[in-house]
Order: sequence, then C-alpha cells, then structure tokens
Amino acid sequence: MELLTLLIVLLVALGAGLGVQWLAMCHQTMPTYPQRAPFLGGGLPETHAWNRYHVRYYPMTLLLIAFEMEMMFMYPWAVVYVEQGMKAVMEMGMFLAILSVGIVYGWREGVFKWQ
Amino acid sequence: MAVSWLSRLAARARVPVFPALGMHGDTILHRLALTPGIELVDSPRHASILLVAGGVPPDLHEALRRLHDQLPAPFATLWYRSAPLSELAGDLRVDDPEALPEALKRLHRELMSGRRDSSPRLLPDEPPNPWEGLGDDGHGGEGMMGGVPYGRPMAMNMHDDIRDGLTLDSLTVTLGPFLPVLPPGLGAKVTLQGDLVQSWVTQLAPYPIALENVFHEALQRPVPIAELELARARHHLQRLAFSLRLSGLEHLALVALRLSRGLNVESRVGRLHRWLTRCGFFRLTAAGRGRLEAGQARRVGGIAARAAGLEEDLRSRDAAYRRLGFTPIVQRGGDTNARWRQTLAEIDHSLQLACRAEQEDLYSEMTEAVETPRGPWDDYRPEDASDILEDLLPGLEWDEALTTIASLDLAGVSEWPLEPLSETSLKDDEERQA
Amino acid sequence: MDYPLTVDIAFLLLAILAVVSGWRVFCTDSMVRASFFLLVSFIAVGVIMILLAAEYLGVAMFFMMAVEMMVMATFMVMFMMNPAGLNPMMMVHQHKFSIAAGVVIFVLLAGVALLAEFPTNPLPADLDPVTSLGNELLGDSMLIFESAGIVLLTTMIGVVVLSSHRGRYGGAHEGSMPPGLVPGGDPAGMPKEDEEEGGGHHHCH
Amino acid sequence: MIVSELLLPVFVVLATLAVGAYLVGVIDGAIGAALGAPRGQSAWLAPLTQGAWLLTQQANTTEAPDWRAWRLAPALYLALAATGLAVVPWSPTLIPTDLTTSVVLWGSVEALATVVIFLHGWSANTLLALIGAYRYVALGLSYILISMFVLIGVALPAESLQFSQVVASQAEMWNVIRQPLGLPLFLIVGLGMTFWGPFNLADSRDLAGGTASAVSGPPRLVWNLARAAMLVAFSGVAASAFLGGWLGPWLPGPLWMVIKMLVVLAVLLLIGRLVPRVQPERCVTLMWVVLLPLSFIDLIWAGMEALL
Repeated sequence: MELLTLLIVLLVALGAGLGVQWLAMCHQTMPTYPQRAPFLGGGLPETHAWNRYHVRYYPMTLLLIAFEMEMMFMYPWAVVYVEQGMKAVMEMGMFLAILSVGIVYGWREGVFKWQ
Repeated sequence: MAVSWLSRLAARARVPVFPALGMHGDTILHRLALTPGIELVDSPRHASILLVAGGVPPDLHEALRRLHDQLPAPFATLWYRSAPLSELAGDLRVDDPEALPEALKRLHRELMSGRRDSSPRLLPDEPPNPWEGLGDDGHGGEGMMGGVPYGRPMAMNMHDDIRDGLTLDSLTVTLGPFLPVLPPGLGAKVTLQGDLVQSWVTQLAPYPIALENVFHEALQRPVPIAELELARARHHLQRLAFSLRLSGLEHLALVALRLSRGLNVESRVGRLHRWLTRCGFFRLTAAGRGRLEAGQARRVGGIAARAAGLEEDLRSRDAAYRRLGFTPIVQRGGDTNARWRQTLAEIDHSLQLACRAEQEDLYSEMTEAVETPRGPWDDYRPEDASDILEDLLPGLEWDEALTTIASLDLAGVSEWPLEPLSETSLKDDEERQA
Repeated sequence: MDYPLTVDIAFLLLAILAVVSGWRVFCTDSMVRASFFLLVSFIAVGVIMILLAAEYLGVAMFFMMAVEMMVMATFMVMFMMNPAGLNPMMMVHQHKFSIAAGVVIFVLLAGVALLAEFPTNPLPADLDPVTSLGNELLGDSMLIFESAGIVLLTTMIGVVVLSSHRGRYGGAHEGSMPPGLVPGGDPAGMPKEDEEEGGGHHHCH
Repeated sequence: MIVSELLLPVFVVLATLAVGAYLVGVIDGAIGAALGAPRGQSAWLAPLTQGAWLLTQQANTTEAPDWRAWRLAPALYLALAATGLAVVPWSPTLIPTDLTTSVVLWGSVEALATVVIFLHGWSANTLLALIGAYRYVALGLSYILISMFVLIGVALPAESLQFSQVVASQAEMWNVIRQPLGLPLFLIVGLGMTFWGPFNLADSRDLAGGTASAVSGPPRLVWNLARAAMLVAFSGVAASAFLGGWLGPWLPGPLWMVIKMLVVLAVLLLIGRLVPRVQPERCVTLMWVVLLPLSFIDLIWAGMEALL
C-alpha cells in the first residue's frame, strides 16, 4: 500500500510536470533558427556546445565513489548501534579513521582544487 | 474565457526587461533597478521586453539583431535614447527617464492583452549552415566528428590544456557586446576548456564611460572638492552595486544604489562594509584572483593601481587636498579582493574628504590634471585597458573570470560628460509607485 | 506464498523496463543518455529488490547507482569522441561473438532459474533485514568489513596518485616545489645538491 | 479504508507540494521586500502573475537539444520533490510512505536530484547551461556525504532508518538540541540540493540563468515550480529529522508539522538572500575540508549522546 501511494504520487507529479509543458506547446510553431541560437550576449558560438567537457574536479568524484561505497555500510550499522554499544563504536571508529586518512591525503595533494 | 483570465493575470506580473546597453545606457539601469514593478533579467529568454538603452554603434547592429531575435514571443522592443533599427522604425522610443517605467509597463500590458503584436523576427529563418538532407544520414553530419550536424560543426580539440595537460575539446565563442555580466559594449572571443578560460581576445572595447561633469570642469577651473569627491564616491558605489548583483547579493546592491542616489557629505559606507564582511563577500566571492602585475596595474590606473600597492594619486599633488591632509590609501595584493577593499576604503575616504572640504569650503587648485574615479587624467584621458584581460583571464574559472572583470574599471573615459538625469529623488519615485 | 497479483504485474513491468533500458544503453548515440539508461535499468532492478523484501538493498541501489552513473557520465563525456551522439555511430563491436556470448549466458541463467530446486525457507514474519545486516557487519563479517575499509583506502590513494595532476605545492609541471622557509627562499626540505641544481631554475618563475 | 490509506495521503502530499511551492514564492517575495527590494504588487499575488506570464510565453528551444531529456528533467525534478515529501510523516498515523528505509530513500532523492539537474543543463546544448550543469555536479557530489553523515546521526538514537521512528525518538528532546551541529549542516545540504542562494551554482546570474538560461515559457515554469517544491520537501524532512516532526503540545500533529516547515522555509529563504554565491572551487573545498569534518564531529557527538 505504501509503495502504491508512492507510485501514485510520483506518477501524478511527473504527469503534471510533463502535462503543463505539453499542453502549452502542442499548438506552438517551431521557433526560428536565429531565436534558437545560444544566448551569448549577441555573440555566436563556432560549434555545438556539447564537447568532451573538461571536468576540473574529476579526482574528487573518484574519491567520492570510494567513500560513498563505504558509507552504505553505515546505514545498517546505525540501526544496531545502540544495541551493540561499544563494539559498534570501536568498529566504526576504526573504519572511519582509515577512510579519513584517504580524505586528508587527498586534500594534501590538492584534489579538491580545480585541476 | 480561461485564456483571457490568464492573460489578465499575466499583464499584472512584474515586467521582465532584458536590457541591451548602448552608449551611456547603464545610468538608466541604476534607476530601473529601484523601480517597483520592473524586473531586470539576465537572459533574453526570461524577458518580455527588450530595452535598448543608449545609442548602439552601427557596427553592433548585427549583434543587436541577433539578440532581438532571441526573445521568445510575445515580446516588444523599447528604445530609450536610441534610434530604432531601420526595420523597427515604428517601435516605441522614449527619451524621458521619468516616463520610462510607465512605458515599459504599458507595453507589457498591451502585449499580454493582445493589443500589440509581438515584435517581428529580423533575421531569416535559416540554420547557421545548411544541413537538411545533407551528409551521411541527412542531418548534416559526416563520419564520427565531421560535417555540420543540425547546422553547426562539432567542437574539436584545438588547444592544449593550460592546467593539467589533458587535451580535451575546447569551445570557442564570441561573447558580448550585450552580455549583461560584462561591462557594456565589451565583446571578446573566448576559448574555454571545461569552465576554464583558455584564451581571451578582446574584440570590442567597452563603451567609454561618461564621468560627471565636475571632473571635466576641474580641468578648466577650480571646483568644490566636496562635489568632486561625492561624484567619485557615486561612481564607485555604482560599480560596487553591479558586482554585488552579480554575486547574488541583490539587497546590498540596492543599498549601494540607494546610497549613491541620495549621496551627501553626511553619508557613510561603514554599515555596508560591515555587512559585506559579515556575509562573507570577501572570503566566498571576491577571493584573491585576477592579480595584476605592477605594469598592468599602472596601465589600468586608479583603484586597480592603488590596490596593487602603487601609491599613485593625482590628488596628492593638489595643494587643497594636501591641506586636508590627503594621503592615498593603498592595498597590497592587487587581486579582486584587494580591489574591493580599496574601493570601499576610497568611498569612505572620499566621503570624509567631502565632509571636511565642505566645512572649509575648499576648491581644487590644480587644473592641469584631475584624478578621476577611473584613473589619472593629465595630458590624456584614461584610455581603454580591456586588452589586459588577455593576459589576466586565461587559467581562471568562469566565475572567477567574471568577478575579476567586474572588479576592474577598464573602459576609457568619454570626452563628453554624463548627461545629468533630471533628479527627482528616489523617495518620490517609490512613493508614487506605491 | 500469498501476495497480491499486483506484485506479479509490477515485477513483470519492471523486468521489462530493466531489460529494455539495458538494451537502449547500446543503441543510443549519446554517452549521457547511455549512462542514464543504465541508471533507469538499475533503478528498475532496485524496485524489484524492494518487492523481494530486500528493502535496504533496493533503496541503496538507487542511491549508489545515481552517484555512480553521474560520475560515469562525466567521464564518458570527457573521453569519448562525439559524446552527445550528434553524428550517429555504432557503439557495439564484435557482433557475432557478443551475440553468441549473450545467448549462452542467457541459456545458462535461465536453466539455473528453471531447473534448480529452490529451498522453501520462509522468512520469519518479524525479520528486519536492515537489523540483521547490521548485526552481520558487527559479527562474523567484521574482518571482511574492515578489510574493505583498507581496500577502499588503497583505492582512494590510488585514485589521487593516478589522477591528481596538482601536487602539494602546485602543479606538477612546476615540479611541485615546496615553498622556502623564508619568503622567496630555496625550497625547504630538499637535499643540498638538489638545491644547487634546481635553485636557479626555481627562481625563474 | 482505501480513502484513509491511499487517497488521503496522496492528496496531502500533492496539496502540500502545490501550496508549499506557492508559499515559497510568497515568503521569498516578502523577505525581499523586507530587505529593501522595491515594493510593487502584493507578495501574495506575485507568484501567480509570474506563473501566468510564463504560461503565456512561448517555450524556447535551441538548435539541437536533447529533446526528451530536456522536457523530462523539470518534470522529474518535480517528481523527486514529490517522492521526498511522501516519506515525511505528518502524525503517528498519517504517513504517506512509511518505508523501513525512508531515510535512505531521501538520500537517494538527493543523489538523483544531481542527475536530473545535470540533465537539465546538458540537454540544452548551449555553453552557459552546460557550465551550470557541470558546476552543479561538483556541488551535488560534495554535499551528499555531509547529508549522509548528518542523517545517520539522527538515525542513531532512533535505532531505525524510518522517519516515523526518528520523530518518535525525539519525544524527550528534539534533535536540534541533542545534535546541535546537525540542523545547520543539513540546511546547507538543503540549499545545495535546491541550488538556492549561496549555492546557486547551476542557475546563477553570471551564467545568465545557467541551466535555465535557454528555457522560457511553460518548461521554465515547471522548473521553477520544481525547485520550490524541492525546498518544501526538504523543509518537511528537516522538520521531521531535527525539529521533532508532529510532536508538540496543544495543537494537532499535522499543524505542528506545517508550522515547523514554514520556519525551516523562512530560514532557508533568508539565508538565500543574505549570503553571496560561493565560487565553485571554494565551494568544493569548503564542503570537503570544513563541512565534512564538521559532519564527522556531528556523528561522533550523536553517537556519544545515544549511548549515554
């Protein structure tokens, strides 16, 4: 029942979002090419904007994947934390300490700066 | 029925105006920013009215046509102290700043109620390159990267990267002259890799700025120092307001604008300075980038030079200023951060000088040269220095590049003084609207 | 086993969605679309997991895959020519081999699904999968869990070493020289001979 | 039965989303006016007139957009906001979706929001939108860890990943007092996921509207609406996780939720107007080097507190 509610809410919101766009646009002519040109304050691009985009923070994304992988273990851990007491503290403390080393190392090497 | 109800509601919306600035058009924006019911938007797609403010030089007409065609229908164009393009000769032209807000609102209402048709498209409906039915699949493309898919070539790897050596594609675009985040009139050919500026070639120098008449008079005869200093503070406050708006501090930008409009010798900027410090403007937004070398700083002159530690100020040569105990303020660093600290310090300094000069009724004594807010004006007027951007910007991220440009006053000084707006006080303006 | 018919229908629809979007990954031209079709496929599988009462794993699947596909998309765009697929292209290679491999694996898996005898081992009604997962992490699997931490640390350091171009003291092309102990001085912590041969060079920039 | 378990929750969620999004516009306008924006029409009418104008405006397109993704992105963002709001409990009995892992589900809404916002900027195929999209990815991938730490912090005393349990665990003391670092950090996450105010890296002024720079008309309306709806969903989650959700004396639970959500919204919108936009590079460094360690401390604090 809960999933059904979620599904209905999701579909209604999605449908409303698409519907508003579609209703208003179904009887609209295609804008002219000059209108469709990218806005650059009167200037023009030479090429399409899609390109091999040079992401400047790529080491950060990789660091995140490694870290996030580990964070997923923390959710079940949180549930049994109070029940297990000190054992849980020790285990997770150790685990986080190990991973913090990774973050500190990354920071020292300037990973969070634009490459 | 439903539609008319909708358009009646739409007619009551704040009028979204996209300003395309011509010569000396920026003064009216300071006024419009404080006018209720008008919203200055950043993109022509978000506007229902294109406001062309100030004369647009003929060589920019092509760019203006392109911009005009980028507004989605229904839209209208309003020409403020500017001659309409020949195709749009029938458009509304307003020269009176008092009448402008009402004209904008009326235009918007007429558009929404259908009493006025949307402005016609000026350029032919043709793709940048013909593509339909061409190429391997009839969409203009050839092979993996070739051809002109949907009318444009694909971005290709042209430049080696300047930071980490990964050579990916670079994008080359011409920006401006109507990009609202650049100084009016500035146009450039920019190559970007990712969000990093790889190269910047200034193609169109920004329009010369018009200074208040008092600076022109100071070269002819002694003028009251209080007036000179207030005009200087006004100029800097307006620049500050532009930069604050750019960094998302709309309310402080309005504070700065209001201050500049009602500026007198009693005004102080201490509170504005404190707010800026507290909200983290200096640390989060204007963080030290765009550092000028001594040579560049000298070329730009004025605030930029003094922010870079050069103690150059023509005012210290003036005997009247010396009597006021004037010594130039300087900062070290010469970066964005130092420039804004310098600007705020100089506004404050100007106001104090003005206050004392008024008490003693002092007049400037040196008439062969004057320190304008833009820099020293001795034998020559301060000239356009926008080509230093070519050395300054490469290697900066887009946001850093724009904050750097905003912190620099690069345009040359126009030979004509600023035409004074008929100054009804701001209070009246706002009260009348409310 | 009793569950409503809707679960069956939902399972079928989701399975079709997972397979179709998985297939679309290989026939779209745009790298971004390909990544996010894969994401849709994973989300469909995640919902199936929720239907199978593996609620945590299902939701964790959305979470992980959203981040991972996002990162994958940025890298695919960075390194593939024509990343948006403005010109059509064929992303599939070695057709015969891949078709054969696909058929074989499908037959094997389908065979397992149909022929294997699954134990009827009904879950206790009060079982909370998240709690039991947590207890497992703190029980027998603790060693595995901690070694996973070490492995991830190694991954992080590897990532930084391989991908970060910028060193502790600036870009690698500048030699990542440490700053001097006095302003403008020679790099600190360098052996003597390095200092002599690199000193003059260092002052150039 | 079907009314109380299906129709009522669905109605509650959708109505909150619609009314809440409208209120976001009203409150933001009121805050703007209080801070000195020129007073025009009443703040109550402004969001409606703006919406009506967008509905009558032509929808812009670009030369070669990724059509489907471009039109889907605003609708998907709205759907994510609705999903996020659906996990928020209104009272011990009125909980639209009471999954045992609703905290993790909210986390995945945050992660998927990054995907959707990226898609919105990418599919326009224009320079300024593209830069906005990639900037947002940098931000989105940075705040997600902070959010995880902070939410795990509130799950510790509740011994559950269920928002209803999280609320119930605050019967004695709200988490905002028990874990003082939690709410400020979580508010930063909220500003990040709606790219509002200081973290408006995606649709910022220096990019002429960023991912929204090329859209106009109804698609822009849906996009703005979805952003406001996401703020509402976020404030619901923040109110349940830190401000004790439906708990409170005298008034009925749902009413308390409404009051608390409005408080969170007002605080968020106020911060949005008072703090300048952070430079992207600074933002990433700030998130990882300052806020992430702070969220570590928050988790340790929460852990200590839960055991004592």
